[in-house]
Amino acid sequence: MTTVAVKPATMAQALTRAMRDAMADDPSVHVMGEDVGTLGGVFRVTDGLAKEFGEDRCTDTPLAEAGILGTAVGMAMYGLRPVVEMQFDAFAYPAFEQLISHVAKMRNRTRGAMPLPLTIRVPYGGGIGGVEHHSDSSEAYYMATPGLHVVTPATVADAYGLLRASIASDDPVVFLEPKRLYWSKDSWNPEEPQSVEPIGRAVVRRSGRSATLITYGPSVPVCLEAAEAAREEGWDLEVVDLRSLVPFDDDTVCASVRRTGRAVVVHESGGFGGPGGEIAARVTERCFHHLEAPVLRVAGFDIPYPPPMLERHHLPGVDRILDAVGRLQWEAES
Amino acid sequence: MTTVAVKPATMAQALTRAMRDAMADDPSVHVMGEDVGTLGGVFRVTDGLAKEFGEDRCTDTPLAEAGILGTAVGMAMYGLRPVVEMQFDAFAYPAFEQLISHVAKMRNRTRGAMPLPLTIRVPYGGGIGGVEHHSDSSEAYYMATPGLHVVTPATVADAYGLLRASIASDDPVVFLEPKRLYWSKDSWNPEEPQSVEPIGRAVVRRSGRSATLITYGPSVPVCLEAAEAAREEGWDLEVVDLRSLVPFDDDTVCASVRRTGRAVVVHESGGFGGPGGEIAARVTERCFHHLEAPVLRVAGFDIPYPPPMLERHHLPGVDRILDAVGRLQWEAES
Amino acid sequence: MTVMEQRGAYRPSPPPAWQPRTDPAPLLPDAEPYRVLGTEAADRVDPGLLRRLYAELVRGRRYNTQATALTKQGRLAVYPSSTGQEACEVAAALALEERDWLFPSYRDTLAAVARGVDPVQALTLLRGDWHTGYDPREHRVAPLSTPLATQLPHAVGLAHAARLKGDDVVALALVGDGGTSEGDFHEALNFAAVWQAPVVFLVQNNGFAISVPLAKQTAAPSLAHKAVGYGIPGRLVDGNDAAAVHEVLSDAVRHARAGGGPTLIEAVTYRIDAHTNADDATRYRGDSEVETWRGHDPITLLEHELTERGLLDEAGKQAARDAAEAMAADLRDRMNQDPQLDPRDLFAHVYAEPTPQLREQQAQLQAELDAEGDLG
Amino acid sequence: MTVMEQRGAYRPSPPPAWQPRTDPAPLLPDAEPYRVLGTEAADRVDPGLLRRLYAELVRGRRYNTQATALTKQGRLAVYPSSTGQEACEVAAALALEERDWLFPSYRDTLAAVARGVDPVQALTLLRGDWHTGYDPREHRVAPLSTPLATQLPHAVGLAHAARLKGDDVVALALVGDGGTSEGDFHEALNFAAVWQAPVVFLVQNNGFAISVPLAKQTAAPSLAHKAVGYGIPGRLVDGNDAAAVHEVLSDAVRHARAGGGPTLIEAVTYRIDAHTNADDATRYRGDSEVETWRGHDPITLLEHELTERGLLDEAGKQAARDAAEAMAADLRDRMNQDPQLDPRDLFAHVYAEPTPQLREQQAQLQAELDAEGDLG
Ligand SMILES: Cc1ncc(C[n+]2csc(CCOP(=O)(O)OP(=O)(O)O)c2C)c(N)n1
Ligand SMILES: Cc1ncc(C[n+]2csc(CCOP(=O)(O)OP(=O)(O)O)c2C)c(N)n1
Ligand SMILES: [Mg+2]
Ligand SMILES: [Mg+2]
Repeated sequence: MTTVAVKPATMAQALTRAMRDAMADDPSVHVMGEDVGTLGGVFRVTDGLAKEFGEDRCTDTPLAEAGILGTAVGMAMYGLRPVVEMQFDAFAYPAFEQLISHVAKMRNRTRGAMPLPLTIRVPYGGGIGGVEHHSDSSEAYYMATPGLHVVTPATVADAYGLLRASIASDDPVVFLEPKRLYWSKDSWNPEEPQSVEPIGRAVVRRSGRSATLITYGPSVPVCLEAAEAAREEGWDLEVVDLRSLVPFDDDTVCASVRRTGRAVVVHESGGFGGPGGEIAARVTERCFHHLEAPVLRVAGFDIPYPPPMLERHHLPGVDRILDAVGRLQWEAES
Repeated sequence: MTTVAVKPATMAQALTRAMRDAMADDPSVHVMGEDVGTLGGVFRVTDGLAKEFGEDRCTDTPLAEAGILGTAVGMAMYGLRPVVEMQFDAFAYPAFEQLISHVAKMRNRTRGAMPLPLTIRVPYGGGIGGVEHHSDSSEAYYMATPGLHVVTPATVADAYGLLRASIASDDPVVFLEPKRLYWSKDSWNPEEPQSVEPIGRAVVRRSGRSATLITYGPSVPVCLEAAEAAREEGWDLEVVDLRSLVPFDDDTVCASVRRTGRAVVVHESGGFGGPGGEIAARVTERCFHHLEAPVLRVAGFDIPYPPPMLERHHLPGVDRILDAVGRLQWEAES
Repeated sequence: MTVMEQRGAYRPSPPPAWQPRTDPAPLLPDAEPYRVLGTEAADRVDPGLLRRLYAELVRGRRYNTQATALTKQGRLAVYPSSTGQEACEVAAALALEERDWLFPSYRDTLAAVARGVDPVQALTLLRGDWHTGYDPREHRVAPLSTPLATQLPHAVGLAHAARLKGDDVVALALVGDGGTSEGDFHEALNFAAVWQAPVVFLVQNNGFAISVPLAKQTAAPSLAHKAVGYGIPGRLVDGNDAAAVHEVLSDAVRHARAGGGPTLIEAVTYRIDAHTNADDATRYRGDSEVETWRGHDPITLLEHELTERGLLDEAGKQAARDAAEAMAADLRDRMNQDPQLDPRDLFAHVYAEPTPQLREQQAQLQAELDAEGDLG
Repeated sequence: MTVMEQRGAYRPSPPPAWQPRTDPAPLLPDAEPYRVLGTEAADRVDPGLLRRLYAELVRGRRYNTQATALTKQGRLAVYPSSTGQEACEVAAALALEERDWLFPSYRDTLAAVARGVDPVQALTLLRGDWHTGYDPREHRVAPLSTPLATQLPHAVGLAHAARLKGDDVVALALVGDGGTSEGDFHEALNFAAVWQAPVVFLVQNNGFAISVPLAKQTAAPSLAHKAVGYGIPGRLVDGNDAAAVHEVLSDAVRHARAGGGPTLIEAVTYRIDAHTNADDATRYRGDSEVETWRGHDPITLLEHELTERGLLDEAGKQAARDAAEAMAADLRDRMNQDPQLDPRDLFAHVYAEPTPQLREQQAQLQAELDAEGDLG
């Protein structure tokens, strides 16, 4: 009997591997963006792709995000599968017209004749000490745009599986990569055949009976930590990782909330007009009579992302989550 | 005793008048945008301003929305009060980077040293038979951007008052003009001194005891109509017109919902990730124990805005609102 | 000892990295718009082509008048007419090979029609029917683009993709003078130039962006001069001279196909009608300007040429008119039938597979429709 | 009878509306970057200015090395160095009058410092402290702009506003070679030209946008050639020649102030350091290229000039170095103190008045801080 040495891999490595494998499997997959070629991206997520597949398959573009996405639309119209990297969340904004008015609408506009199999990778969120414009959580914009899938991994394995599924999707996918998890590690073996998660399924990361934490992306590890800490308080928290904001997995989320009767939505994005409102509202619509307390939200404040030295006050942490759990009207139960 | 002949005015006329009066009162107010000068705007909302104040005060810009908003930022930095017109909702998207990364953040970035007193007028919403890109409801994007005020009138008088207040505000205001109400009329006398509504106060447009319809902009008249129709079903509906999405008037909304115990949020914007989620979630957080039923939402479908010939199926109408009211678990009460 | 000799140690030399990357001179457009009709160059043009252009112009004009008439009858929601610009529209279609792609803007339904798209399908959007009425792959005509200039990067990407795949396909993208002010115009030209993509940009400078005249849009010597800033050739052409537009476009297409990269072409023309039927052009321009341009009508210019060279007689004119009338009659008839839209289409094509949420919404609408049906 | 005579009826004439709006020739940049140092033009430069530039360059270089050192000590979160580009940074500051405005990009803290902003305040952003450390109105320096090219329309708007108010204020906007690819660059130049706004655009072409070399950024003959597409003059200058940059900038500023409109200037320079301290430049460029450019160092070039003209001796050099060291020591000392941030600032400046929602959130944070305090 031999022990297989499973080297831990980082999320960044899993993402690289997903693109590499997709490019090897399908010659129509093209990676493009600022600094993705020679440099391998500012986060090195495209490292080695230009070398292995050539600059025509992994291309350093001119510095213009609308141009990057707009030309990718044209490439997809001709049958390619572009994988676009936006260098940082806030630098995707110049491409919003292309995104909203074309990427999201082309299939619908042409009654299905012209689908756009496009993946738009956006490193997002804070917690890395980034200066202004380098830590935005922009998922609310994408969620509010019908025609886009919005996917975000929280584990190394999901990073691989969900990115493969996104590239394979015949629809445009905004693939949100939690920056501060790029260097998170897991015992994930890139040489093993990898199961590819379908898009649209949430997963219960931790089972519990007292209340459900509904979360995604960078906040998943924080919620797991909070769930551990909550044991001391006598709460057994369930943690649901959404993985995909669009489509939304009502079934998994509502099954959990019906079981626990209480829920807190946790995300970094600003609370007002952020994803949590949608999530809380739809859970309430569907599980009202199972709820012992209103679905609460723990989110970033409704402010521009703060400078590094203040970001710890902004980011939802364990204490703030536990505080919200504490406000779930436990007395009402007894 | 003489009777004053009060000529009915349209919302478009009230908006024109608001800009005219603001320009007359304050030489730093400048109107700019595509076709706003000689033509008076494609909806004629800036009609006569270039003639009265000159082309330097009401300026036809080159055709570039990011440029319009970006130069307006610079003008505001020098102490002017630009009032920018975006020709249609979907044509504001090219300006999103300027909006999100500068307009919304400049005051905060400079710790208050560099406020941007800017008004961005955006004709929005459907129901006018407009072809693609001419009927988007884009308020979710603006709401999710801290640093912006988001205001939308539903009556002729509010159109005047809220636009005056927006132009007078020292903060950037996205002023959403419901296109299909441009030609709505009311007995509003432009020659009378007009009261100017402060930004941030919702108003109860119709009192009722059975349930609250929470709405804004183009859906206000629809909700009032629904409330009339509901009387036949024995429901006495209260209608709250939010007027300002940011800041949000929790007090007025929650007072109403606490009174009625039931609520439906109504808007044209797509439901998923739209304003209704936020509104339903915050009402539920604040009024949970007063609620007889979950706060429901009646919204546009989660689809790209449909072509004119299908838009009636998309837009929330009286029947769909009454249907939602009917699902507010009335049996539970008895 | 001269000053220069004293300065041996730091004799001026260009900064190490600097060298002109392209010679700008050949990129600059001619000082005057290029013209063929009425010049000796016309003699070199194939008479068959001239006759073909003529037939298409006559048909195109009739198409414009018919579509405008349809707005008055409530059969079209809105129509942005290309009356006066038919030479550009028609030449754009004819300069391309079948395998090439056309990227029209919202005003360019005529170019799509001239390329083979069924006029009813080309007008589907403007009728208030579905957003795009034709399958873009059938005639390789991208959907009409309403957000100005956004179609330009699409054309670049498609052309680039074709080249990467080894196909000798050229993309031709149309945009207006107003559209050149948008950032997307700039980004598209730059990407095209850097990638040496086989794409041709045709700017129809018709003098106005709705009410805004060119002088408020740009201070450039000409729009074609923008080319030099991207390192690609700029051409200036009389947009009402069908033979000239066709020649300049064909040259650019050939150049692109041969791997020579993109070209920017400015066609100087004029929008004879208002911006759309909903617009009131008298608010921003005088009749005399319109009249002057009527004297430079693309059909008249070509008719003169053909007539004087004995290539067109009354019978020929009549044949062209008859063909145009037949097209118009057919268009009128078919546009007078109410389109049948299926509300279920609202949900069918948002994604390859409707999401669970869309299925719920579709069921809701279906229930409403059923209820209506029960009542009706 | 000649062909032309036969064609009397339609003798070619330009389309009615067309006339070149500007003569392109004077807008085109010189073929070679303009240089002063080491040429006879240097003799015309005021020795006082040369000495002033020299002192600023030496101080600027020291500022760059000090800031880079501070990143290694964890005192700066990130530093995008302008080592090698000091001539541009310094000349940009010196070419302006006090009432003028400077619009720096994220790399241009040195220009802000040279204009009078306290170095500690200029570095506040990069320290991880508040986003902008200085009051923009104090020295008329806009906040450092990170989203590339977005500051350019701001500069245009400000310059335009000043002109409308009757103030003879000029705005100078800085941008990189990479930033010229953004749509905002295009839109800003076009607005500036149409409005004839008193604004000057200085592109520091330092060869790279992070890892992407200029050849992948543009195919233009030079970036200065982009000017002609907007109808404004383009100037090309050796960006390491402080006297040349200063002269070209001063000319453009004067021209703008006199109502002559905007100018686009490309300064050819080189980024000697990596993109930022976090970047590994060996991944995309070789040492030899860097070495070549070190031979064209802006300080050395100016030092030669001054020395050979007898305007600088060892004592003068030492004085410049001493002043630079004093600045660096002060910077180091003050950067070694931990900045005191108030978490309440998170809510104080989002709006003129915090919304009710922000007040609630502030109270929540305050309660948390109080609880922490209780524990601590
Ligand atoms: C991004 C964007 N902004 C604004 C509009 C509204 N709009 C439609 S047509 C038009 C003028 C277009 O002028 P031009 O590009 O010269 O084309 P033309 O109408 O003359 O064919 C405008 C402003 C739009 N369609 N897209
Ligand atoms: C809109 C936008 N996109 C991307 C970035 C990320 N980014 C920061 S610096 C840089 C390269 C800038 O190159 P250049 O304009 O030449 O300026 P330089 O760094 O050489 O001074 C990039 C891509 C950004 N800051 N803004
Ligand atoms: Mg035009
Ligand atoms: Mg650079």
